[in-house]
This record gives sequence, structure tokens and C-alpha cells, in this order.
Amino acid sequence: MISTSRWLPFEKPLQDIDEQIRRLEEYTTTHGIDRSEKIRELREEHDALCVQIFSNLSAWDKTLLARHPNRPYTLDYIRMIFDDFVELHGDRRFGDDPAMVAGIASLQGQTVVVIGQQKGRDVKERTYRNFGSAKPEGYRKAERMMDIAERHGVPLVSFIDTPAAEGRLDAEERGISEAIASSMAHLSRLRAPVFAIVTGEGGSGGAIAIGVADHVAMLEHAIYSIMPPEGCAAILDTFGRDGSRGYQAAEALKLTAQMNLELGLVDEVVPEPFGGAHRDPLETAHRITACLRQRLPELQAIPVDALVGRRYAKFRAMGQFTAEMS
Amino acid sequence: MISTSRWLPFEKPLQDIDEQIRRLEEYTTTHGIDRSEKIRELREEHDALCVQIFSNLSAWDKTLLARHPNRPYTLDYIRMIFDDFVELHGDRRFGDDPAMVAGIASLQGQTVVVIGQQKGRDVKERTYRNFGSAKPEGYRKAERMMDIAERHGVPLVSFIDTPAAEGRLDAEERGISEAIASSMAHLSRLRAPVFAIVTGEGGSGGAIAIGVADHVAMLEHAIYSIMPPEGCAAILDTFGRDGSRGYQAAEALKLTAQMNLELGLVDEVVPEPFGGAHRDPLETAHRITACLRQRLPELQAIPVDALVGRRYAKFRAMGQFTAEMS
Amino acid sequence: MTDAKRPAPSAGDARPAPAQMAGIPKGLWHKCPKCRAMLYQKELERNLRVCGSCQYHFPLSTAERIAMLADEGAFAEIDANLLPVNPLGFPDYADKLARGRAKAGQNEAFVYGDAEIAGAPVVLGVANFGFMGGSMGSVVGEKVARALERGAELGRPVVLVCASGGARMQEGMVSLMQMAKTAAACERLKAAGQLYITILTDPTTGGVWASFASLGEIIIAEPAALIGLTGPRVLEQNLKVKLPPGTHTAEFQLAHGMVDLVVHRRELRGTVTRLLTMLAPARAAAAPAVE
Amino acid sequence: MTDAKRPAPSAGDARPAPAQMAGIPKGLWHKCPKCRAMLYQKELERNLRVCGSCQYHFPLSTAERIAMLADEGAFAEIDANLLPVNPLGFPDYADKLARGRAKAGQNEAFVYGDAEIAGAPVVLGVANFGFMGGSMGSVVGEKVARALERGAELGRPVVLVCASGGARMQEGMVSLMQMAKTAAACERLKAAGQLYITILTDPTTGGVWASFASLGEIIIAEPAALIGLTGPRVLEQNLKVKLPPGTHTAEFQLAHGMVDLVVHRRELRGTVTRLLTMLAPARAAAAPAVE
Ligand SMILES: [Zn+2]
Ligand SMILES: [Zn+2]
Repeated sequence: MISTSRWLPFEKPLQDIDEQIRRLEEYTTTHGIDRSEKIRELREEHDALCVQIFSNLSAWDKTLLARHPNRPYTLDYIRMIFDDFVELHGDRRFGDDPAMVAGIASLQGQTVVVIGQQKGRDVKERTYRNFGSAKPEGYRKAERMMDIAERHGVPLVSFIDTPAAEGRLDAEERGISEAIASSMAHLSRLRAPVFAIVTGEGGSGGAIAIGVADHVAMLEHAIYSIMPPEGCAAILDTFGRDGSRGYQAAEALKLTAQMNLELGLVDEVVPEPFGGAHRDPLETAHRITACLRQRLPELQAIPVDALVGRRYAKFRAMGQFTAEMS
Repeated sequence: MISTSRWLPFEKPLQDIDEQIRRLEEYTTTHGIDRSEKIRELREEHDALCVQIFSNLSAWDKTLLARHPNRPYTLDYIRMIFDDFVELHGDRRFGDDPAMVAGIASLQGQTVVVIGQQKGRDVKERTYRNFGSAKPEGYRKAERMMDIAERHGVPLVSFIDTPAAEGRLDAEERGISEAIASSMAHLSRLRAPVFAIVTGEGGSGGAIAIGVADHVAMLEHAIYSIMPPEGCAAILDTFGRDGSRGYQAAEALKLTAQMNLELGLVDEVVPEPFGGAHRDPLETAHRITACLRQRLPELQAIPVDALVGRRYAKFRAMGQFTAEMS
Repeated sequence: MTDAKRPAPSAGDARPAPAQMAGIPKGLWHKCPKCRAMLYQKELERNLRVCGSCQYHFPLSTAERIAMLADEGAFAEIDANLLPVNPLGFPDYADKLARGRAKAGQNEAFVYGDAEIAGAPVVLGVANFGFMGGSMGSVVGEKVARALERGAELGRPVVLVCASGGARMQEGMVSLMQMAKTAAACERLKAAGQLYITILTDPTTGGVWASFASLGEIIIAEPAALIGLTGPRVLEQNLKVKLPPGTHTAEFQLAHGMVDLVVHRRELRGTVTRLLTMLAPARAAAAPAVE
Repeated sequence: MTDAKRPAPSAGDARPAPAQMAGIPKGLWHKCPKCRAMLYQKELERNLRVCGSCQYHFPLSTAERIAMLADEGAFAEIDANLLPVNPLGFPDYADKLARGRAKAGQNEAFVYGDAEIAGAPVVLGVANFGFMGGSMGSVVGEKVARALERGAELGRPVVLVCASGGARMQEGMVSLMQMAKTAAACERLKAAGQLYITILTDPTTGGVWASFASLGEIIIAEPAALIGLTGPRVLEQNLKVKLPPGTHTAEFQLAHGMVDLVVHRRELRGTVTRLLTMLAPARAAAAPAVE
């Protein structure tokens, strides 16, 4: 599986204990003196501290966690969750976007159509996957998958993990805005159950483009944000237009799973294992599987007309305002 | 209007008489001697010869005529036929193709959506219009118009005039084949009346892509051909793989309006005025208008389900074969 | 996603600030920000606020835009009383709203209502860039969705004049969800077979362009309007690149197939009228009489 | 539109001609046209006619293709007795048909029927490039349309193996109309919610690629297969240009988003089976029993 080689700032105390354990184990091996009692104690201390730290993460901590390079990515989840997966390619218009993966998968005998942004882990794959920022052809590939789901009456499962849609010139030239808008519009009327889960960074219009779902779940430490908090801090005078105050913007933007649930923008928070998804990808995948196994039958039980109406009503109701008495 | 400045080989006798008339008129002007009697005679001779020539055109003559640079093009017809026309642009994917024009038009109060290939008359416009060879974005713009026609329940009117779809590398890269196939497929199920007319060169898949219509008309001297006859002659050993034997291939391909009608591939031949469309564009436009005024109400009277079924059945029945007794 | 650092074409209510040069009576003369020509106020108004020398399209106030598009006296605003709240308790948001309200003289960045254009009943909506950069928060999203739904329900075309720096940051994801909400409402209007025209004015960017604005059945842009997901200045700053001139303009989007028409302001009402005449002819007459 | 000048990979029945080198028993050895390796007949057959050294995919005969895809003995041909006529009275056409028939050992360039793939009932069609370059005339168009309609009517997926130089010139516009006819039939199948897989083999060009082949819901290509509207040789000849290497291949089309998968022949049946298992599961059981 994926090793936890990188430590986030708030994990420092855990890193220290890990280091002590490592040294004691080494000592045991090289000197033949049994320090297992001490190691056990340290492990307990580590676990208690881990629980404490991870139940008190700030919005900024979660932002860092959601972007953790060892956090599982969409293709990792696909491999762990589904019995079979045939990846499909291309938008039939211009190209195939490696930042958006798509295909047909089987969940314990239940066929689903899968879409999702894909980040890269090493430098080469990061570039290849454009850091998970999809281009118009990515969203148009996703739309093609929506048609397949509708045609065959199988659920669409969407994995959201992107800093934002690609906004550079070549994406602009091919209509990135139209692609995002069209994808949302398409999902809003799709005659098939739609399940979405924000697994990491749910960033901006690029995330919501594939997030107009009947059921939107979020992993416990994922974020769902209008824009990266550093960017927000850099452009608002509220934060002195100072990008280094992203931790304040993260707080203000209420971008955590818990806050998004409270605001009624997502439907469910899926707890991550002890210490975050990157510490136990397989267990995380099991929890997503369990969520899917519960939610898909619920959605499939709803007649499709009602389902589409319900989806419309759900997003239609989002937003807070008041009416002035005239 | 458009002047008849270019003469085709089979028009040589007409050109000669015209030249005589011109010289006599000049003589009249410069010498003050009345030669109007002679001119009148020559004019009669010219007209009789014109009728004779144009009622005995070979398939090759018609090929040349269909490509005549003074023949009216789609935008000429649009200007002459419709009271109003708002040209619309773009495929919302990649670009706007000047070789395919599209828009909303009014035919004496009846709204229609118009699509059609557009050739260019002078060198600059020919290049701009890519000689009437549309690229994927042209066909995708046409498909966007199909959606508009369907949404508003108004007829689609298609003007066909193209040597072929563009097959060069950039068109291939953006899926010219998919664009042609998708356009045909879209038309085959379009829930709106579809009228098409081959006005000049109806060449290859690029023509039929916008030709899957409830009523397909052809101008008297237009051609509708699987490929340019020169090209056919150049690749078939039947013609010694000799491109200069295009006149033979033209005959063999039965590409004239009359033959296409006989083969059941088009529904109507619209007669051109005396001497061909390029000699009287306005009268040609009037005849197309009359055809539209007759056919559109007929198509609109058919319930849309029946119309789509009828269209499917029409194209489904095309093809000739036999069944061997077993 | 937005181009928030882009200086607003106007500091105040989306009209150009009056020229304040010595010796020139305040309010009578305006300097064209593009060609620097001095333009006499009355002349500028006669020209629909287009510079006579370089054709620069000045921003219009909501009232000017409505007067330019709708028949005289034929606009009846709906839901003017919808007010923004502060769903995230975002610092400074209340102040900014108060300032926006004072500057723009309206409750939010978007106004809509019933209107007639050359006698054809429509639902007309107009965005105001002068109110917090025309950003789309809950109220803007709600009004846009209501305008689209009203068109679908009453069988009327919807014409939306867009101008926006993007989503409203201070409402966070609540703001972003307005993209989904308005996009879904566009589909309702289209499914009802009603014409949907969006008019893109300078600037139309971010979440507005990436939702209801780019879903127009027919998209018209004003000349030289800035249109794009991310504005060129933000791209140049973030990516340390220099973009070729003319990117992210109305003309660029036309060339790339994203808008149908770039129309000079003097022909805008005429073009909209022609489209309405052709694509909403019988429906106008058949629409149920309401209010 | 077609790439008719392109030399057929085989002169005869879409199988490679047996190696006829001195000293080598006729029929036992084949020379790989790509890497020139000498391949032993039995070995080649075990490898599904793929060169073991360079992975060149040799053309398959119709029988070989059916054997490779369908369950053993589970293919029942339909409409084998449809015969071409000469609708235009085109010179030489009758001769060419007779030659094609003799060479390919079948009545036309396309065969279809009911089949099972890993137990799943499907309609399976296979084109034969060896019969007049796999060109689509009336019979091919009719059979393709019938195959698609059969899938729609009986509720079965349709799998079509494509190979074609384009439309059949000798049937002129009658041939070209098969594009419209088959494209329309594809829509019927899709509207019926049935899976439609096209498998593009070397070469799939012209009117076939520009109609039913590119309308596959899922499009699979064999490695290095030539795929395109106009083949690169024709383009280079006509336009006097030199194309970059690798254009118009399966891999090129994958990169440009036009095909879903490029699949090695040894994984082809497996991939199709997985897709059938996932996208036609209940339907297979629920399909009415016919014949
Ligand atoms: Zn100026
Ligand atoms: Zn080899």
C-alpha cells in the first residue's frame, strides 16, 4: 500500500514518537536487549495522541491533509473498491484527458459508471495528470459517461479530487467554462442515480462540475471549497491580500466536511480511519464501499422521474437569503 | 446580381453568339447604324441553342455546372429566399467553421433554422471558406442548430454544396468522421421537420452528413456523388486509374439530379431557370422558395412521431440487393 | 477562478466616474478609458454610452441597461426585496454588502422582472458589476433561477444580461452551489422549449460564465468584453506567463466557437428583437396573462 | 474519401498469403510484413495471428474472427443469402463482385448472426477486407442495419468488427446512403438501451468509419490499425504533403479521444466479455428466446 513518508506540521508530535519507536526497534535488533515494553507504551501514546490531534484539526490542517501526497487518489479507490473496472477514454471531440478518469466498474455484481479527477503521485505522473485539473475534454469525457449510465440505467459514481478546473489558455480556447456548465446541467437532468464523494480536494467549479449528485458524501478530512484558501487570502482585503494567511481564509470559508454537512451542501460525512485516509487506504476504501452499498440501493429504489425531481429540488434549495418586508 | 463571366466548354456556341451580339451592339453605338434586327435574330438563336444545350447536358457537363464559380452559394440563397436571417456561430467546443453557415431565418413569417456549406467566390473567400469543405466544428455547429430546431419545433432547412468534408490532419485530429456520423445520426432522430436541397456539389459523406432529411430536393443541374468523378476515375482500374477520364466516371456514377431521383435517393428535382442557376440566381431562389412553401407545410402537418418514423423508413429502404434462394 | 484583481471599469455604480478635470464642469464630460477621447455627456448618452471615436462600450447601470433593451415602462421588477445574509459568518461581509448596496443603489448584484421587448413578453435579468463585482452569491443565484423558472412556467423567453467577476467568495461553497442551481434551471427552461438568450458584457468571468451565462441557447457578447473562466491578468500573475493580446475577449470567444454573435450596442436591441420575433412568435401570444 | 490505393494487407481472403520462399514448405511459414520475422504457421495460429516478435496483428478471416470472439459453435449466421446487384449498371462491377466472392468465399464483405460471447447472447457482425476492400455497398449496409435492429428488437448487445476501405464506389450514391441508414440504425439500438461495441481492425476508413463504426458506444481498436476518414497515403498524394509518422493509427485516435481502448488481440475477447458482463447483465437473461 502507500507509505506515510511525509509529515504534515500538525503531525510533528506523532513523527517524534515514531522516530523514538524506530530507534528502540533498531536498538533491540542491534543490541539484543528487549525494549518491547517501552515500545508498547510509546505506541499507545502515539495512538492516543493521534486520536487527539485528528479530532481537533483546524480547517487549514484539513486543507493540508486533503492534499496529502500519500492520500489515496481516484484510481487507487477504484482499484480497491470495485471487482472489475474497464477504463474508457476520450471525449470523441478532441482528446483524452488524464486528469479525468472514467469507465465501467462492478461493485460486487452491481454495475456502475465511474468518473473522477485523478492526481499524480510522482513528478512525472503529476505532470501527466495535470495535478488533477481537468480540461474541457475531461469534462466532455465525463459527459459521455453520463450518457452511458443513463442509457443502461446504472448509477453514476463520481470521485471528486481536484484543486480546480484547468483555466489556462488552451483550456479557455476549448471552452472550459462551457464544459463545466454543461457537465452540471447534464447531471441535473440525468435519468440515472448519481452518487458523488469528495475524497480529497473539492476545489471550485471544477469539483462541482461532477458533483451535482443525488447523494454527495465527503471523506472526513476532505475539503470542499470555492477556491484554495491561499488564493482567497491573496485576493481579499479581509486577509490583507496576503496569501500566507490562507489558514485564516480556510477557517472563514468553512471548507471542511463537517461545515459543508452543517450548511446542507453535502449529505454525509464518511469517517476516515485512525490518522487519516493515507494511513490506511484499504480501510478508507472499505468505508466508501460500505457507503456505496448503502446509498446506491436507496437511490435505485426511487423511480427515476422522482429522482431527477428530487435532485433538482435539492440543489434548487441551496443558498441563504432573507426577504425584506416592503 | 452575379455576372456570367466564365464559360464552360459546352457553352462555347453560346459564347460565340454572345460575342457577335456584343460586337454588333458596339458597332451600333460607335457607327450609329441600327443592327437591332440582326441582334434580335442572334438573341433568338442564342436562346434556342441554350435550351437545346441545357436539355442535353452530360453528367460531366453537369459536374462542371454544379461547380460553376458564378453559381449562387448558400449565403446567396439565404439572402434571396428569407425575409430575415440571424447568422449564429460556433460549436461551443473548439471554433467557428466558415465552411458551414447556420442561423435562424424567416420565410414569409415562418421561422426555420438554416444550415449549409458555404463556398467562396474570390480567392480570399475561397480560402476563408475552405472551398466549402467543413471541419468537425462545422458539423458540430450544425448539430447545435438541430437542437434549436427541435427545441422550438421549427423546421430545419439544409443547403448542401460541398466537394467533400475536410479530411486533412487537423480535421482528422478533431474527429471529422465522428462529426459526420453524429450529424447523420442526430438528423435521423430529430423531432422537427427536416428539408434539404442539394444546390451545387453534393459531395460524399460531407454532403450526406446534413442530408438526412424528410424531403430532399436537388436543383436541376446539381450533382450528388459518392466522390468527385475525377477522383473516382483516378482510383478505379475501370477507368485505367486515369483522373482525366472523370467524364466517364461521372456518367457511370449517375450523379445527376435526374438519376438520383430515379434511384429514389432524392425526392424532387427543382428546375433551374433557362441556362442554369448562375444565369438567373433570383429566379432560382424563387423556385426554391416555392418548393419550401409547398413542402414545409406538408411536413409540418405530419405528427412528429410519424415524421421521425417516416424519415427512418425512407433511408432504411435505400439500397438494392437480392436474396439467393437457398 | 475569478479575476478579482482586475480593476473594475467603474469604481461606483457601474457607470464611469465623471471626468473631474480642471475647468470641465463635473459630470458633463467623460474621458474614454480606451482612446482617451473627451466625450460630452449628452453625446455619450445618445450613443448608448459607446465612445464615438473608438467604440469602447462603457458599462451601463441597471436602469440604463433596462431602458436600452426593454420597451419604455414595460419592466416590472420582481423579488427586489431579496436580501443577502452571511451564511458563513464571513468577516467583513456585512460591511461589504452595505457598501455595495449604497454604491449600486440596489439590494443585490442582479435585478430581474417581467418585461416586453418590441412587444414580446420576456423575463429580463440584468447583472450589476458595480455591486461587489457582480459576484454570484445566494441572492443572485436565487434570482437567476427564479427568472429561468418563471420563463419555463409562463412560457416566456428569458434574456439575461451578464456581468460578473465570478462567485461570491464570502459565501464560500454556498455561493458555488449557485452554479449548479442556475445550470439546472437553464435546463428547465430549455426543456420547456423557451428561448434563452444571454448577453455577455464586460466582464463576464468565473462561476457566472461557467454556469448560466455559457448555457445560453444563443449567446451574444458586447464588443471587446472580457469573457473567460480566469481573467488574463490573474493567469499572467499566477503562471508568470505573458498571454498574447486579445485573449479572453468577446472576439476571441467568437473565434473559438463559444459565443454566437458579437453585437455593437446600437444593434443589440434590434438583434434580440429579431431573435424573439423568430423564436418566440406564437408563444408570446399564447402565454397566459399574469399580473 | 477512401484510401483505395493503400495495398491490401493481403491479396486474397484477408489472410496473409503463405510464404512462398524457396525451400520453405508452402503454407507452413509466414513472413511478418512489419518486422520480417519468419513465423511458423502453428505458432502464429496459437498467437491468434499476432507476430510474436513485433506484435503485428495479421488480418483474420471471418471464420477466424468469429472463432476468436464467439463461444465455440455459438455463431449462427443470418442473411447469408443476400446478394449485391448492380444498381447503377457500373462497368466491371459484376466481374469484381464475382472475383471478391471467389476470393473471400462468402457472398459479401460482411457477415452477421446470433452469437454468444462467454455465454452472453449478442448479435455479432464481422467485416471482411478481402472482399472488395471491405467496402460498404447495399448488402453490407443492409446487413449492418439488420444486425443493429435485431439487437434493438431482441434486447441484445451488438458487437461489430469493422474493416473497410470505405464506401463501395460502384454503387455510387446508393452506397453512400448506407452511411445514413446504418447511422440511423445505431440510434435505434442506443435508444433501446443496448450496448453497442465496435471493434476497429486494420484498416477502418472512409464511409464505414464515418458512420456506424464511429458511433460505437464503446469503441475498441486493435493495435496499429489504420483508422481515419482519408488514409494518410491518399492525403500525402493529393495534398503533396508529408504527414508525421503515426497519424491515422489506433493509438493516434486514442490520443485524440476518438476510441476508448486499444486492446491487444489476446485480450480482446476478455475485454468484450467484461463489458458485456457489466453492461448487459440482466438483459441477457431477460431476452426473449428466439430461434
Ligand atoms: Zn474611445
Ligand atoms: Zn513482426
